[in-house]
Amino acid sequence: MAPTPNPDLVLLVREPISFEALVRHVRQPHDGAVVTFDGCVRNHSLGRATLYLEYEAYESMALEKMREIAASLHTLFAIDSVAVAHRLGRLEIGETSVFIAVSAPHRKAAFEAARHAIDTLKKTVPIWKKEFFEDGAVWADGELPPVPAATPAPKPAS
Amino acid sequence: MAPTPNPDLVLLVREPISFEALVRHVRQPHDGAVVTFDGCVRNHSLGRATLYLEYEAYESMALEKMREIAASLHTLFAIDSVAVAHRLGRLEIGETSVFIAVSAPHRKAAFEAARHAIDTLKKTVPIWKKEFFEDGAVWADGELPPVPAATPAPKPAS
Amino acid sequence: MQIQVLFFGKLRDVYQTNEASLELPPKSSVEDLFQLCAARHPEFASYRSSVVASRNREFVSWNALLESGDEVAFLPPVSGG
Amino acid sequence: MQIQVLFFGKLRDVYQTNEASLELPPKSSVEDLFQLCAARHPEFASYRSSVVASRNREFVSWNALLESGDEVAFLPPVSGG
Repeated sequence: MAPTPNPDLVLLVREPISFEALVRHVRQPHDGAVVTFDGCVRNHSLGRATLYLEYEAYESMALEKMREIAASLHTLFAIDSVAVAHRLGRLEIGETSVFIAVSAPHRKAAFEAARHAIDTLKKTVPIWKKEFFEDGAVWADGELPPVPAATPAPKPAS
Repeated sequence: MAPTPNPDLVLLVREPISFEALVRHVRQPHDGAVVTFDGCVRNHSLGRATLYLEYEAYESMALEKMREIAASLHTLFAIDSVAVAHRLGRLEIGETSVFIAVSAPHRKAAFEAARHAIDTLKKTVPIWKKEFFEDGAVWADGELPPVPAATPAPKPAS
Repeated sequence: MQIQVLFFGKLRDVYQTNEASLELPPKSSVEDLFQLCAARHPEFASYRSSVVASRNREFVSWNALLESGDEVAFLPPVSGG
Repeated sequence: MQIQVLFFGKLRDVYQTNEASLELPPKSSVEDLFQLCAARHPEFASYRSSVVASRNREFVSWNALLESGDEVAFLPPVSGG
């Protein structure tokens, strides 16, 4: 009855993502809803047949940004806990590149938080996808993360 | 490349729902997103500690209504396929009462369709939940399904 | 004509059975069937405004006319999910 | 002062390395660092409007000033998910 939220789980992995472990992590007895998002490698991109993908990340910063997203979900939505895993390295068609699980007492918050998490991840987490086709490879078009308009100067060294 | 949608899967079950089977059912190589909704039995209801639940259904009609919801998702959203399972009988705290999986080429449709599916299921599918507490049991408050304003008379028997 | 009636949830508790086969005059409506049930189990009448009806597994209005062999159910507010 | 610079995605292909340690005068900005990179690999300059920068793993504006030991990365449009 006294909900103790699970700590959020944020991972970058090089093996297939274990959905079950992430769902188990977020699911607690006071939850009424778990929403998951599973982003999979499609067999085509802009009309060309994809052979496979490679993901790379600025790993330390990506983990920080993913943790920030998880933390922001708690302030924006009445959720219980969050698990987010992104895979790196080579991925075959149909494999999961990103998996997000959100638990909440009620479904509305779980849906909205999961949607917000993937939308924000795609805009702000430094991860890059290279698409391999029959006739070559390209870095996927992406989104330029928003950047502060002006940054205060650091304190002068004393 | 030529997406052949899987037939939708609609189930009423009396054993624990197999998430993996439902997700496998909807996931195809041309999909970029799978969103799932997992409705779980909470350990409390309106401030009282719940011991367990029992679900019953007007089974033949519930299956028809669930199939109608799945079909409507294809006309409303750009999705690939849908799997919906609802459990009946006695459920313990933490068990899944309903599981919905929706696959789509893009995430927006998958999220919107999954949300629409559970919202519509809760309003229109003839299933009832009985909540068991320390001091008794009650049929849960629910929603009265919308009903046609007037029904044309049946053809007279010839 | 013979109508198959099904009771669910709270209404099953009130009617004390899952189903019944009831005899009604031709051109009877869903409303007529409900009133027949209420005549047999007076407590049933108090649920008139808090239930809906289905005829052959489709939601129908109270003025819907019945045909022999129809399967009608009285459905309290649903609480699946 | 010494700045650690990291290159990712397309920019790594252009700069032909993952990382470099570059020497800059005190009070240099992120912009100054970018121009130093562009001086070494002229093709780099053409990415100025299509990348963002981070300093110590936080996104920063081009006028942000650097301190010795900072870790700066030039990041092309992200495409995770």
